[in-house]
Amino acid sequence: MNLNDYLAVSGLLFAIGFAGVMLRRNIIIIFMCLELMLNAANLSLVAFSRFHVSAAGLPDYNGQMLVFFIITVAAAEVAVGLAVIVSLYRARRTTHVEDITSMKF
Amino acid sequence: MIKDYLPILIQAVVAIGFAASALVVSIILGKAGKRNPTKDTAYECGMLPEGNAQPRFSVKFYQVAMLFILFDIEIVFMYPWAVVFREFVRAHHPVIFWSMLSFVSILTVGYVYAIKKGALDWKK
Amino acid sequence: MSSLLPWLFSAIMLGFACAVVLNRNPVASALSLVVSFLALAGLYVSLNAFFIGVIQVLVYAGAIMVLFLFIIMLLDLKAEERRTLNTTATLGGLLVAAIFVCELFSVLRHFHKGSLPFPPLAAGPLDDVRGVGTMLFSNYNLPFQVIGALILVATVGVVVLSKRELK
Amino acid sequence: MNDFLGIDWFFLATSLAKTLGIIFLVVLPMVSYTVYAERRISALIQDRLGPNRTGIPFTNIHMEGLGQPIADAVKFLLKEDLTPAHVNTFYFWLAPCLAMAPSLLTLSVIPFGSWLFGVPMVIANVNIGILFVFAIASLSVYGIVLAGWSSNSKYSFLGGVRSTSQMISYELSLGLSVIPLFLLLGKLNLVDIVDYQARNGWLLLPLWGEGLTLRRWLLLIPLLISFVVFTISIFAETNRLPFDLPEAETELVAGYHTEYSSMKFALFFLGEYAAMITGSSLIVTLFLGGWHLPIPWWSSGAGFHFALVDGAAPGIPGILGGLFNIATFFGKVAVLLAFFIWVRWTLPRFRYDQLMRLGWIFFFEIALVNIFLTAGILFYLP
Repeated sequence: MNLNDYLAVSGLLFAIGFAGVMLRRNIIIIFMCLELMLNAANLSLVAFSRFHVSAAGLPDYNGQMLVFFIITVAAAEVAVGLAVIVSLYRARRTTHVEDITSMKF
Repeated sequence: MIKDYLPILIQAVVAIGFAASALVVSIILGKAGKRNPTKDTAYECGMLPEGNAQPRFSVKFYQVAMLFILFDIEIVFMYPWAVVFREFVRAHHPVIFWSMLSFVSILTVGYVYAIKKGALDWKK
Repeated sequence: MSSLLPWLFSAIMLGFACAVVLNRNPVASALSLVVSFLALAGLYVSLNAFFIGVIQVLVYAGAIMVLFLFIIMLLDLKAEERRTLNTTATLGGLLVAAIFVCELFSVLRHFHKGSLPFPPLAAGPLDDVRGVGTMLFSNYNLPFQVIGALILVATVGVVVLSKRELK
Repeated sequence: MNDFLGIDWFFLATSLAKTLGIIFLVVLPMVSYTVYAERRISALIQDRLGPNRTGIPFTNIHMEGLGQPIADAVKFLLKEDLTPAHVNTFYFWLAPCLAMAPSLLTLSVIPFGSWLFGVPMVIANVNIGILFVFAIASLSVYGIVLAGWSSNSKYSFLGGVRSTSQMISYELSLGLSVIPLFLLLGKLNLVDIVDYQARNGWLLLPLWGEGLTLRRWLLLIPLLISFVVFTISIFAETNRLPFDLPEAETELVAGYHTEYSSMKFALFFLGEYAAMITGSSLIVTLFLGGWHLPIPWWSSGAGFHFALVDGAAPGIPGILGGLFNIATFFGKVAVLLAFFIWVRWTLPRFRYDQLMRLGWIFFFEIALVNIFLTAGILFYLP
């Protein structure tokens, strides 16, 4: 596979995640599709880090550093996001997005 | 190199194949007995099961899972640090020791907060 | 054979990503998300990013998805009963995604540098944990501390958000 | 050489042979005979006999019950495979495979010998050895969560959740306790770790080569602490006593595998013992010198050295040396398995809150302090 194929695959993954966020009504599934979109961005970053090879024959580690930071931030985001979802479920007894429309509980 | 990871793929296929084939062989060999209602109820030392099958488990369990993710990141940052530590020490860059010390002390503040707020004691 | 592996991994990844979106049962979609993360880790290995691939399995497939399964079991979500499928929203969503895909492929067709094969790397074992480590502690020291502060905030947030129930 | 090679048939054939050899000729017989050894040793401890009747069928030769594992295997295969009505069947059947596969997969990066017939005795010599082991170990949690959830019964659900949160808490101290090792060595590759220990003294026994320096003896204290924390966390990871609360008969009937019968239950059982073997081979590889045995040897090439039979010496040992290395590795693993079994039948069980407090507060703190102790020593004594 060359760089274009990796970018195409990561674009398709992003499209699937994006469609999932648009289509699904369950807040946890939306959160999972959000993770898919994040991983699609990671894949294209790693593909570019492999594409730019330095003179010494090493891949460009800046791309991999960014992916490393994205993974850690996404982990912290999932921890807090799911805590919010659980307290939302405790307050409104539903995870269906259409029932949670008013800002005031 | 990528060539070294091929055996891992082979081992994964063999491990999953072994587990699946063990189950298939046990289906073929084991005789399916006739089903009766008592066999189909959940096993609760002989008594009739009461209460719903999935009790609401306490908040502690998923709180532990969340704190696990956050401290798993701390471990993940420690591995590259451990690998390059002695190189940086030989190259007289003291930054590596103090930067990790400050990172871990920031996280220990969160850890102490979690303990003080009773997230990690299971006394009740 | 071994140059077909990246194609196999991407096919598995995209297939199970669709399974995440289309599955009725939340546990089934969580598990197909785990399989697509593992396939993505395989893709990273085929891109010589071994450390990132292992971290992907360790953090995503090993920690985050366990929390997802815990939350799904805690909230005890039955498989969604057949809610009325809101056709306009579904078509709208699919249309936007389709437009994005067409846009992507038209851009890639004009990106000729991308269709060349990858440039060769240095021979011999590539110790990319050392590469990431030296890069992390020479150029990225400040973001490293900022990530520490962010995780501190996340810890406090998690404890406060789930503590409210204990009262 | 950088991208995927064409088909390197010799490499594929040898790795397939090593994989099949390790899984079917070494680990599975070892698992079944560990079960047999556990029943005999526990009988010895409790002053009773244990299985010593099953020998060669239709004859009077009892062979001290050595046929017991084979009889158990046949029994597990022939038993009726009951899938109770109230379980969701797909995950009910998937859970045993998920519990079994990861413990077999982690064996691929552990070097069980130096060289044999010119082929390195490790299935996958990867640069991220130990991280790969922790990544796959964190996947084994899925088997237990799914078993508890899919059995749809109170006891197995609570057992599954409890066992999962115990395993993930001890994964933290498992990961943290090993870092002083890599601070010293600077490489994550398990094969390099064993070669280093072959030449410079085991980490817990720095008696030759570079091991005689003050720094290595000063580092013995943090390495001993990390050895103790690592071993106890391995106990907790494999749900062995004194950490087997999720399957405690008195409280949760049989924990997450209450509803399972015949082969599915056997897979959980084999998975636990395979995880025990993987855990003890990890301890042997990281701390006790892997396949190396310090027999003094004078060889013309390298003069007097303590590394009789090691792959790293100038001359790669012949077939005899290779086999000897493999035998020493599995001998050490067997000694550690006996230690596992001996601890199980002597120590009482932890209460759940003590268990979580030990994992989260004590081990986590000790491992962190231990890391900075080692870093300090290495910082001021380069």
